[in-house]
Amino acid sequence: MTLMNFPTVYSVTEAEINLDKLLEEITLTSSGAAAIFTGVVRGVTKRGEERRTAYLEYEAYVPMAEAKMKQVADEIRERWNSVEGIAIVQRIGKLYPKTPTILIACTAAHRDTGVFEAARYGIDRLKEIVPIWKKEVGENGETWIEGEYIPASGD
Amino acid sequence: MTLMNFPTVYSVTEAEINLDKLLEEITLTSSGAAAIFTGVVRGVTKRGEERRTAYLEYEAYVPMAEAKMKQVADEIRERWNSVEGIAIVQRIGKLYPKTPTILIACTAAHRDTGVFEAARYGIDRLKEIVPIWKKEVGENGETWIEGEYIPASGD
Amino acid sequence: MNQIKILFFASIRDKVGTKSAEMNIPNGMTVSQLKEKLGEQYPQLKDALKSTLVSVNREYAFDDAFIPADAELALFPPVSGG
Amino acid sequence: MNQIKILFFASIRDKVGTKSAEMNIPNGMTVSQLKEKLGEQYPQLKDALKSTLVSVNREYAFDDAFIPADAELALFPPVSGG
Repeated sequence: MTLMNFPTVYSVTEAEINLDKLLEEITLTSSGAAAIFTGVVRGVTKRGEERRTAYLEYEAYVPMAEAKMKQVADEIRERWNSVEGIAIVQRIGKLYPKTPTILIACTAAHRDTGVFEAARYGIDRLKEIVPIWKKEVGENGETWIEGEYIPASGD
Repeated sequence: MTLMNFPTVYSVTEAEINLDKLLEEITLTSSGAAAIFTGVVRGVTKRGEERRTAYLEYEAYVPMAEAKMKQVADEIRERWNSVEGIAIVQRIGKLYPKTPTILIACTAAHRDTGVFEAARYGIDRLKEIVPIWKKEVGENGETWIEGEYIPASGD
Repeated sequence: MNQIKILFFASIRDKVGTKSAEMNIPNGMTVSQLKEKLGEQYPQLKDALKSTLVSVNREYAFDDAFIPADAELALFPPVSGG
Repeated sequence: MNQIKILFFASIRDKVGTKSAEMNIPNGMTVSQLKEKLGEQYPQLKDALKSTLVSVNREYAFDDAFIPADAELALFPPVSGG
């Protein structure tokens, strides 16, 4: 967790994600808009073969994960200089359906200068490069879910 | 405030906006993604001539405002059938800088089926057709802020 | 005659000086005819009326619309919530 | 010789059966040479190694990279957070 002139807050945590508190931490007096994305554990997945999930078990390589979160925030700032505050949180541990597991939030003065695009870019990048994995526990036992992205130089 | 098969929650309220609670209300067991937008009172506005705001005073034509929120939710569902839950809240009264004033949140199974676009569409439409006004109180006294959108047939 | 209720909001209310009014209008009156009548009754509204929005029974209403019996109207400036 | 620490995560850890290992490697060893060595030491890893990601000192590292002294390495499958 780091605070700069423009706040950048990031962490891997076992604690519940508190959206209101995170939004407050990245809201400046010049901020008028916040775009927030959260991922949630699905109990039922219909894409592909329909399946039910009892819970997900997340694990992280914490110090590298936090460094990669910082990198994603830096990439956002390079691309959208309108972005003021950035919050990135990944919750780990045993997480049940309907639980928020990941959050990315970006604030800006106005809503039309890239704040939605910044949050969207952020969640896509987090899912590519942050070393976190989840094991799905459901009707067919335990399965590690593996991503598809293969990092390249600069990731 | 209304609950359907797919939850649609909307209200004009003087109470603090609780993001975590609203997200919970629109998360189904099939939901895996939520895109949320919140507007915040700016204390300093730099677009145009720079100005400072002490507070904003919001008022609403409540029954019509809630009907128009419902209409925006219906328009979202017509355009993105991937959207599961929708929450729309406008806070009114005397609101100080850094306070969230409006929220729109949409949930969906996955993040790549329009949930960001749905939230973006929603906030744009809310600002066009929901009968709510704000008076800005700052260094130059009180000024009613007026929108630019002129509704047409069907709005 | 047709009795209607008119609500005023934001800068329009400030100009009129009241939150609402009850009025008797002829049957078959249109929104633009009502605006004209209100311009006479509240001369301070005249300049604002061109950009004033009108709702009838909580739906946006346009100049040619007829005002139904017992309608709830509202007059207000372009919206600025958010 | 160069002493390194290797961390294993997720399905790779399950296959190896341990969270971490310390190893002595020759100076100037590359990531691909290390993978080969690990494939010999943990035959159960062999099939997975092609798609295994490697980090050196918490940055992604690729086949031709040299492993520096006292490095902290990690081996893991493509990430799946979110």
